[in-house]
Amino acid sequence: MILKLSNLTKRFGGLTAVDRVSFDVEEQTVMGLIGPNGAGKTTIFNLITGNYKPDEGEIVFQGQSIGGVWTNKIVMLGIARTFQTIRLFQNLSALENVLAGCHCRMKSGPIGAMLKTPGQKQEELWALEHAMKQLQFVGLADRAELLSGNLSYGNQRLLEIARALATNPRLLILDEPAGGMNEQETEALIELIFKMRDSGLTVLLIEHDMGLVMKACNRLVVVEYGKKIAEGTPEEIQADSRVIEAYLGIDEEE
Amino acid sequence: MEEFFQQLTNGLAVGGIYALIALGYTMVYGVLKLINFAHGDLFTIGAYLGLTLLTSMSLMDSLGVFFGLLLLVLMVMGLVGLIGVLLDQIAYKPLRQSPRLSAVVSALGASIVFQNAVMLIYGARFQVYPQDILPRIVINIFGMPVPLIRIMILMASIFMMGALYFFIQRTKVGTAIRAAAEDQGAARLMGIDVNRVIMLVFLIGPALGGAAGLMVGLYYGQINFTMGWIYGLKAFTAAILGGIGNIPGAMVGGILLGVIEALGAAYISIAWKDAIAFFVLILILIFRPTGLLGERVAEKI
Amino acid sequence: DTVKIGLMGPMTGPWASEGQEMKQVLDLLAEDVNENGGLIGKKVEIIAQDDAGDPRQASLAANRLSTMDIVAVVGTYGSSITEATQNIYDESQIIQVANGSTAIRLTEKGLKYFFRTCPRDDEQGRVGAQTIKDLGFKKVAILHDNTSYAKGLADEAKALLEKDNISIVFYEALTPGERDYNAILTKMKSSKPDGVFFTGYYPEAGLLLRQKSEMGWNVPFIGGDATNHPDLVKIAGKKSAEGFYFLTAPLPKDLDTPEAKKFVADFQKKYEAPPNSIYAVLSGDGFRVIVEAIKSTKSTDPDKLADFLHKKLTDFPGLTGKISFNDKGDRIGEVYRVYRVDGEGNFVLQP
Amino acid sequence: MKEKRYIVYALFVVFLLTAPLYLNRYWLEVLNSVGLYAILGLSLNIIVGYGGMFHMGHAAFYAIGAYTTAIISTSYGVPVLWLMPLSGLTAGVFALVVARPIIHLRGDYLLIVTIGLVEIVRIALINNVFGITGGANGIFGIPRPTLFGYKIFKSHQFLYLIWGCVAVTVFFFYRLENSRFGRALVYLKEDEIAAEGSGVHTARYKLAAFVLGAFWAGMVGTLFAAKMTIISPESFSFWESVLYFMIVILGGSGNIAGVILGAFLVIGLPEFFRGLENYRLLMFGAAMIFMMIFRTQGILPPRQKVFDVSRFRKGGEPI
Amino acid sequence: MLLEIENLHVKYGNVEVLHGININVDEGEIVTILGANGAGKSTTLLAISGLVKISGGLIRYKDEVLNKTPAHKIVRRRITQAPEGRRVFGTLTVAENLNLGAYTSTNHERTRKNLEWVYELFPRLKERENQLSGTLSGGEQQMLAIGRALMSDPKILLLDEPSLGLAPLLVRTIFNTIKEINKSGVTVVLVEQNARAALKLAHRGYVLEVGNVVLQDSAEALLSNSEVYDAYLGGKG
Ligand SMILES: Nc1ncnc2c1ncn2[C@@H]1O[C@H](COP(=O)(O)OP(=O)(O)OP(=O)(O)O)[C@@H](O)[C@H]1O
Ligand SMILES: Nc1ncnc2c1ncn2[C@@H]1O[C@H](COP(=O)(O)OP(=O)(O)OP(=O)(O)O)[C@@H](O)[C@H]1O
Ligand SMILES: [Mg+2]
Ligand SMILES: [Mg+2]
Repeated sequence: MILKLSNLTKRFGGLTAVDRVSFDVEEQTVMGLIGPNGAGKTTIFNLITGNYKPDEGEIVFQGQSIGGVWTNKIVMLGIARTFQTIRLFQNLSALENVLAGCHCRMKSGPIGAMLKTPGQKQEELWALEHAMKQLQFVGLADRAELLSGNLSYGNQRLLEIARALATNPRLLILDEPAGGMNEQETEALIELIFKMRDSGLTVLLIEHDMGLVMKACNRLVVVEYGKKIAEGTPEEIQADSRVIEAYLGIDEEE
Repeated sequence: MEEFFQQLTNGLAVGGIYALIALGYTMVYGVLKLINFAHGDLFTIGAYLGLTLLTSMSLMDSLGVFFGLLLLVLMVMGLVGLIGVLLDQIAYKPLRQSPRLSAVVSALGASIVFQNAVMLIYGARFQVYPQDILPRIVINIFGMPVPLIRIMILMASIFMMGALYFFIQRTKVGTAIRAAAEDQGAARLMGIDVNRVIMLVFLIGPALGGAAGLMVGLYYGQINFTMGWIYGLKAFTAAILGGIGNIPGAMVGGILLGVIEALGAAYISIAWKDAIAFFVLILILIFRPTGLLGERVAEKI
Repeated sequence: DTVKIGLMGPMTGPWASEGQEMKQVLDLLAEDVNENGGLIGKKVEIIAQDDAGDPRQASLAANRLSTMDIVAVVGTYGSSITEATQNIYDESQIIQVANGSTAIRLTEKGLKYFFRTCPRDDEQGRVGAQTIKDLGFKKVAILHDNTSYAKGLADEAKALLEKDNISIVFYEALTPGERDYNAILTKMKSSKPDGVFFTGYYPEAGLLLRQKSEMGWNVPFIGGDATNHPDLVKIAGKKSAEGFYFLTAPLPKDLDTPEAKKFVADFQKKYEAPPNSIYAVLSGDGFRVIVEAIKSTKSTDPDKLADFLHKKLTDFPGLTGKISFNDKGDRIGEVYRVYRVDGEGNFVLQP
Repeated sequence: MKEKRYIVYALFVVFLLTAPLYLNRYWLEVLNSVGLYAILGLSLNIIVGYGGMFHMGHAAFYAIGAYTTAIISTSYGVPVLWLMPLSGLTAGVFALVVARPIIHLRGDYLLIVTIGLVEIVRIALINNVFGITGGANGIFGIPRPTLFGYKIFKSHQFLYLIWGCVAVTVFFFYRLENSRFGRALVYLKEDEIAAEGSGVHTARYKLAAFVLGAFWAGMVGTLFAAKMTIISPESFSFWESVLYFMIVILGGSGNIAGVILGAFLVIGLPEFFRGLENYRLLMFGAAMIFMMIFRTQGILPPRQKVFDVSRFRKGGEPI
Repeated sequence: MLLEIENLHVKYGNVEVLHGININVDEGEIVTILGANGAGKSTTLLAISGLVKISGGLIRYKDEVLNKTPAHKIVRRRITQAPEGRRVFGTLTVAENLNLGAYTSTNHERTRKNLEWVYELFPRLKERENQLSGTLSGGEQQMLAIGRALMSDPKILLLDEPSLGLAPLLVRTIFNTIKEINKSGVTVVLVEQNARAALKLAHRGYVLEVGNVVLQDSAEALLSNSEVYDAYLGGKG
């Protein structure tokens, strides 16, 4: 078990966006988090990554409690994320974007940089190589020097994943990675997710594309109005009447 | 105790003027996210235009004090508003799509131009409004003599704030202004004529600044070409203190700044008065990072 | 070929009106010299440079002037601004005659080519303290504006008054350039002084007088020479200005020397207004002593000129009274007079 | 393309080295002024250009450095240039203390607070705080610097000293720009949340940028004090800070060459307008507006960074 | 012909992204534009709305050429767009956003009815009426963007990826709504990544590839076209 949420709660004013949610994520699996719009999924992610502080409850990552810890510290510990609305550094090249991810695995400071110590030089070389590896991994090596803002939407999503991977995470959190991708691109994304899982990563993702969710996830957690309403394998969830009512709806056709 | 209240009214009088200038600042900022450093100089221009109109047209004699003054205020506001629109078209419009700080530099340039243009046109010497245009009436409030004009300035600020607030928050055009402030492209898609909206804002904001300039001229009598810099800075401080972009915030910030200055001068040190005011500002911002009334919209991640 | 004389002054920035009037005065006087046959057979040329009232720009202006073949320079306004340029002129061996730089230390450095037509703060402080004593005040408020001139004057006066057991019940600095001094006046009033000595400049003095009378407080005010400006009355209004005392070098209109009379008339004719600023007139005196030195020595050699000004120039009839310099370059002799503003806004020389 | 740029740089260096041969003292002094402001601009560039923080109070740090030098050199007789690191340190520590509580402020709120900072410092200097700043008179009699036994007081000597410092600054800052530290600042300028999410401790980096910028500005303070031999509060007003700000933005925020060009424009241009007398500043202000309109990103905006990625390709093809 | 796009060219800076495309839309139709990421779909819609400058060709609405008409005037012709990326006014409340949707309308009764209808479609918006829309969840913002476009009573409705980020249940609602308003006489131009659903709904479709129209046909024909299938529907897996 790599991540354990227990009784996680977050309120915005009078609104309880996340209401005593608990679930575990097993090591080296793909876990899906689904639910209607505004159910609180992204908020749960923001709590895990330290962007919000939980009002109640606990988040334990690899045996360590991380509720309310600074985001950058959490990244250091091994959780990386992508954002629901893409947040790349638009005016920087794809490679520089990925170098951002390398940042937390480097040490040298301003003085080292000004003096160009051997350690610093070494480290810069390592970062470049590491970043290129990630670009290669997601298939963007030939776009390394393009401005990230000029990449197509699907490629921007991939680039965000590469940046997250560059932090050497244990747990990768993806918020609607297939949003704006067509079916073909989604297929490729599923392949990528498998590749990541097989390389030892654990993936936690939010997605509304049921094709992807059913194919890629080992387990699913369903939330509605901030509360967890179901948890299980994709097959179980697909058959859960409550989930059908609240989220999936009845397919008239097919 | 009596001295305390006396100082309080001193502070309110100064604060009322800060507030009036801050309203214009906040208005422009609210739409363009532009710190219009030339706003203080539009205030100066208002003071000078007021003097010119006053001495060349002898409005008071022909129309009486009330209507003469009203007409004067309207003319100054109109003219300064037009200058504001012109300023926007020349110095800011080409920079709409560029980094925000580029427009700040353009605004600083405009400030230099205005200040020196006033100096070249009117000369570097101090100019003086004719004395006793307004009847010097002193009212007794709880046994304390308060000149009527101070009350009028405060009332004018409060009235303008109210009107502006209603306009921005409650009318359709006001909503359109706020929408254009946030996303001009999307505002266009709603059918909002963004250029018109911005023009309107650059008419109102500077007009308020001009009105404040006129009031300072009428009240204190002495004006010069550099006066806008200090007042502009103070008003900017006031706007930030209240939460920039927020109309009641500008009012609260202005009044508060005036009072802090007066009380700081009275009970701590006159020479350190501005430092005290800035210190209080910093303290307030440490605890309320978006000012007293500024909205704290958490960025949705 | 001309004799070039530099003028360094604030042509832009907050003190621009001073610098611009200095230029008017020098232009007028130079014209006069040129019409009357010039100087040692050449015409005089005024080269003006803007120092914007800022030490760094002043040092650039001084460097620029010192590369322009000038014989001497007049200016500038403001002690710390002047100080930023002293070394530059000294190293270039250019005579500098400052007009509005009253800080004591400027002449304590032993610079050979530095002179000033304005008296020093200690001199004015002495006269100020004497005037206050003569007026019979026992409790005095002193207000300055934290410029080095006003602070210097205030400090001098304070020390002298305290020595004479006159109590200083209020001693503070205002921020120049503001409009509303009610808070300060309210505070000052509560210290109940017999009289107020304001050592700052006329714009603030005018506002103080005006706001003081609006408060219904009629304490007598005394000002230093920086309040000597007709705009003072315009700003304060005749009623509020009435009874205001100030110390200053005599105004040209109050001197019955032919030079002063001619100057006032010429200035009025050329610029359609009388000269306003006493410092501008003092810059005129700076120019005139330079001209006198060149004429008398028939030379533009800085050492000869400096020597002449230090030793040979005695009781030169200036636009602000008689001028002589001591070996430090300070103007010597009783310069200060006391003026009072009358009900018509006129500056009346007190006996 | 790249070569052309280096030719321009080389010509510029040659120009500076030979300037005393054909420029008179005045123009050398103008160059000195430009040089000082170039370093100040570069130090501010770390905060504004890379870090994207709205900082208009840089003169405060400059002042702290200059006064540290002035006070210690006049009262303890320490040679001026030795005081450079100490002045930098004082300014840096001051920045650390004052910036810490305000570093979380955003955009315009930070702007006014930094303006407040420079005003507070100026008012403190004018009021002769702790009785050591000399009030409005400032501090005079600061000794001339000596370097390797030579006393520096002539304009051309200062030219080499100041532009030498510019060169050192460029050398260090160029390395900084292309390092983890420099990149981190750019990330947080572009998108603070994404930077934080990539593991950048944004608050610490913002603070570090402030301290480093202040340290450098403090060192320039030493040069300024040594050059003027007298310093007074007028030289450290809010308007001064505005000048540095304009240098950075107008030249091209985030670009070293741009900032140096900015110093030439903002400080040099008014000198070219001297002949216009009273119209001098009017023209300057108008020039600011027009340059900004025609180059809305600054005259020389930063170029995209190039990394040597050829190693990662085989035979021209990406691996 | 209601809307006619002839030989349309659009540039961003120096880069041309539309190289002369032709698209026709008849009154009462649903037309869908398909294409890979970056093909220029959004650009086409923005060009129609007047939000990007046209560098060549023309856009005709009824008999009027719209090339130079400013965006806000195009809205007054009742051509409305729900743009890509939602672009709701974050500092305004949900209700204010919706009312701005009807900015050009002068019929208050009509506006009120539309508001009720939108709230009925998206009950979540009604719940959040007074919340600042910047704090809405991604999907809620998407609902708001669509609702806002519906408020204006359009003649032509341009929808750019309306289903993006919406839960399956709501995606269905959206598509049903499109069908419904189309029946009531509104012409719809639809850009969708969900090509299958879009083609099922639409009458005709265009396929865009790097700034050129490569295919145009009726929706059924496109659904059964093998190229389209390979590229957008099934993929190789
Ligand atoms: N800062 C905030 N202030 C107030 N309400 C908020 C804030 N952030 C989120 N909410 C509310 O909390 C609820 C949960 O939002 P969240 O973004 O977690 O939803 P979600 O499950 O990710 O939905 P979607 O699938 O649409 O992205 C929403 O109703 C939203 O309006
Ligand atoms: N503002 C812009 N500046 C420069 N290039 C742009 C801009 N907007 C879009 N582009 C480029 O124009 C091309 C077409 O973009 P457009 O957004 O129209 O594509 P799209 O078909 O809508 O793609 P998507 O499915 O990703 O939304 C892309 O290559 C894109 O990178
Ligand atoms: Mg979400
Ligand atoms: Mg698109």
